[in-house]
Amino acid sequence: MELKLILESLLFSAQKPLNSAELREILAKAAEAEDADTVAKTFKKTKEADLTAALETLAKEHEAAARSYRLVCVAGAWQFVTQPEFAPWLKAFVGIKSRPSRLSAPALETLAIIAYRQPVTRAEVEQIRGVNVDGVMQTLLERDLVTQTGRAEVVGRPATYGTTPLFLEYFGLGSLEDLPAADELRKITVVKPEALTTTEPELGLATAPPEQLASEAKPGEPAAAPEPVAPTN
Amino acid sequence: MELKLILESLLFSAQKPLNSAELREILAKAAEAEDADTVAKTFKKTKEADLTAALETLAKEHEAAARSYRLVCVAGAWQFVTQPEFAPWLKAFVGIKSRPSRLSAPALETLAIIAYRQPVTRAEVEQIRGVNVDGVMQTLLERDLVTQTGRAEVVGRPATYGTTPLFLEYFGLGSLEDLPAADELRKITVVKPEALTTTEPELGLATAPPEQLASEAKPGEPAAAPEPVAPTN
Amino acid sequence: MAEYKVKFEVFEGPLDLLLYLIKKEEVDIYEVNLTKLATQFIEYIEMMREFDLEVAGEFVVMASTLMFIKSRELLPVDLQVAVEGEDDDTTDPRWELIRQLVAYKKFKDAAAKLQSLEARQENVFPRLPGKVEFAPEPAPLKPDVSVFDLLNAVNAILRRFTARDATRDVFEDKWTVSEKIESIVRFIGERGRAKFTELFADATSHGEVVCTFLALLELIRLKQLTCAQSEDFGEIEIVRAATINHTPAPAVAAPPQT
Repeated sequence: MELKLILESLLFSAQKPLNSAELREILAKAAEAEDADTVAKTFKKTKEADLTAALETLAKEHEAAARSYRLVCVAGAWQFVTQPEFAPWLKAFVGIKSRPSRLSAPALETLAIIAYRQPVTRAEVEQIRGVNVDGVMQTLLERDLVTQTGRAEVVGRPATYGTTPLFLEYFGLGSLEDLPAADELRKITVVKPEALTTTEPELGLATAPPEQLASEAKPGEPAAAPEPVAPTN
Repeated sequence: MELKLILESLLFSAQKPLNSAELREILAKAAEAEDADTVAKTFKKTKEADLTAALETLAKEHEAAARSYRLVCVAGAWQFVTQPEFAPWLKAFVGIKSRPSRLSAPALETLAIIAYRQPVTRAEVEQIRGVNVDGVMQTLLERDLVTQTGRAEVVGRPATYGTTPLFLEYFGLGSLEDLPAADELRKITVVKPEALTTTEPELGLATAPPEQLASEAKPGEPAAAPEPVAPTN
Repeated sequence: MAEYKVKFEVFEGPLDLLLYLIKKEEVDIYEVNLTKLATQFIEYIEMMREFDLEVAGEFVVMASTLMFIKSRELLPVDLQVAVEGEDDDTTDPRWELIRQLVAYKKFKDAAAKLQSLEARQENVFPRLPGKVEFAPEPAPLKPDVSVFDLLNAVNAILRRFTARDATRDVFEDKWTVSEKIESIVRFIGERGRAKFTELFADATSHGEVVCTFLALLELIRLKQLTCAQSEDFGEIEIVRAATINHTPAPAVAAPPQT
C-alpha cells in the first residue's frame, strides 16, 4: 500500500481541505486502531517531509492524467477541485458559487504590492502606487484579505500590513511562494541603462532654478510646499 | 471538450449518485444558460446511448488508472467510491475531530437564546433576535448542538428546541445549571401564541373564529400586548 | 479652487497615466523621451481641467516633477546643478522617475495576474463528496445499567400508552409471560442483540407491555440475557449473556398470569 494512495483516498473522501497535520493525525489514529494491521501500523509516524513529497507526487500525477479535476494545495490544505473549463456544467448542477464581489483595479494593485512586499507600511504602498490608498486599504482590511502584521521600526512606528490566509484561499494559492513571479517582484532591481534617451536640447532655457524644483518635486514626498505648477484657477 | 470529462466533473462534484436522466438534465440546463457557449449547446440533447457509452468508458479508464477510487454504477446511478482497502484510514478519518469550524456570531446568539430559554420555539427565538433564524437553526441542528425537544401546546403545535449533550461538551459544561447566569436573557418577555386548549372542542368551550385565532397565533408577530390572557369566551 | 463634479478616475494615478502615454508611444520605458512625455502629461492635465474634471493632488505633484526634468534637459550638461550631498545616481530625477515607473508597471502586471486568478477561482469547484459513513458498528458497550434505568424506560413506554389508550376500549389481554419469554429468546436468538424499545415495538396494549417486561426481567434473572448501555442516557440494549448456552427457551415454571 502506497502512502500517496492512502492520502489520495482520504482527500478524495474529505468534505473539506486537509492540511498535513490533519493527514498525519489520521495516519496515526489508523495505526492505533484496535484492528490495525501491519500496513496501517507502518504509517504511524510518517515524517512531514515524506507526506509532503507524497502529496506533491500525487498532485503531479493528477496533472499529468489531465482529467477534469486536479489535486491542489490552497492555503496549506489539500483538496480536489474541478478544472475551470467545466464550470458551465457545474454551475448548471450546483449553482453559481457565492463569492464576494470582484475586487476593483485599485484594490488589486494595492493588494499585489502588499502581497509581494509584506510586511509593508501604507506609506510604502503609496510610494509605489503614487496615490493615496486609504479607502482601498479599508476595503482590503474589511474583506480580511489584508491584516496589520506589526509596526515598522522607523520614526512614528507606522503599522505594517500583510496578507491573510483568506487571501490565499481567495486566489487559490497554496502559499505566498505560489504568487506569480514572486522572486522578481519581492526585490525589484532595475538596472540603469547606459544612457537615458531623454534629451530634447533644441528648446529654450530653464524655467525655474533646478534645486528649488527638485526639493518640491521629489516623488513620494508629501507635497508640503506650495503647489509648484500653479493651477490657473 | 469531451462528453466523458464533463460527466466526470459532474460526478466528481456530486454529493450523491447521479443517474443518466439527472446527468442529461444537467447537460440540457447548461445548454440553456444565458451565457452558454457553443460547446455547452452541443450537449443539449445528448442521446441516452452516448451518455451511457461515455460513462462506461470513464469507468474503464478509472479502473485502468488503478487509483484509490473507482467510478461505479449502483442501481443505475453513478458515483465515485474509494476502494475498500483504504477503509482503515477512512474509518480513522471519520472519527477524527478536524479543525473546528467557527460558529458565526448569529449562530452563537441563537444558541444562547435556545440554551437559556429551552424549550423554545423558533418563533420565540426570532422574536428575541428580531430576525429570521432559519439558516442559523439549520446549522445548529446539523452540528447537533440543538435538537427538537417537542412541540409547544399552542396553535399549530410548533416544534420546540433545546440543547444537546454535545452542546455541553462543546462548551465544557457539566450541565445546563453551569451556564453562566444570564437572568436578563431568561427574563425577556416574548408573547406566546394562544394556548391550544382553547381550540379543543371536546372541552366544551366555544371556539374562537379561526381567522381571529390565526392572527393571534401568528408566530413572530411583534407583540404589542403583554402576555395574552386566555380568551374568556 | 472650483468644485469639480466628476472625479477623474480613468487612471489610477499619475504613474498610471504616464504608463498609458508610454504605451501609446509604443516604446520601452527605458527608451522613453521624458521631455516629450512631460509635455503630453501636462497637456493631458490641462485637458482634464477644461473638462472640469477634478485633478488630484498627485497629478499636480507629478506635473511639477516632469516640469523639472524638462527644464533640466534644457541646460547644457556642464551647467546642470547637482543636488548637494547626493551622488549622481540618486539625484538624477529622470532615473528616479523611470525606476518608479518600472516598479509600478510590475505591480500593475502582478495585479492583472491576480485578477485572472480571481476570475479562475470563480470557476473552480471543490469536490464535496457525501459524508463517508460506515455501517454503525456495535460501540463498546458499557455494562451494568441500573435497574432504575430499566424502570424509567418502562415508565416512559407505559406513559405513552396511557396517553394513547385513554379513550380506547379495554380489551382482553391475551398474552402470557411464558409466551413473551419465548418470543424474546427467539428475537434475540436471531439477531444477537436488540434495542430495549424494539421488544415493545409491536405491543398493542398495556397488558402486553407488562408481560413483555416481566418476561425480560425473568430472563435477566436467569442470566440468559443481560442489558447494556453504550453511552450515558443512550438506548438500552438487550444482549445474550456471555455464558449463554444455546438451549432455546428457558424452563420457567408457571409464569405469573396477568
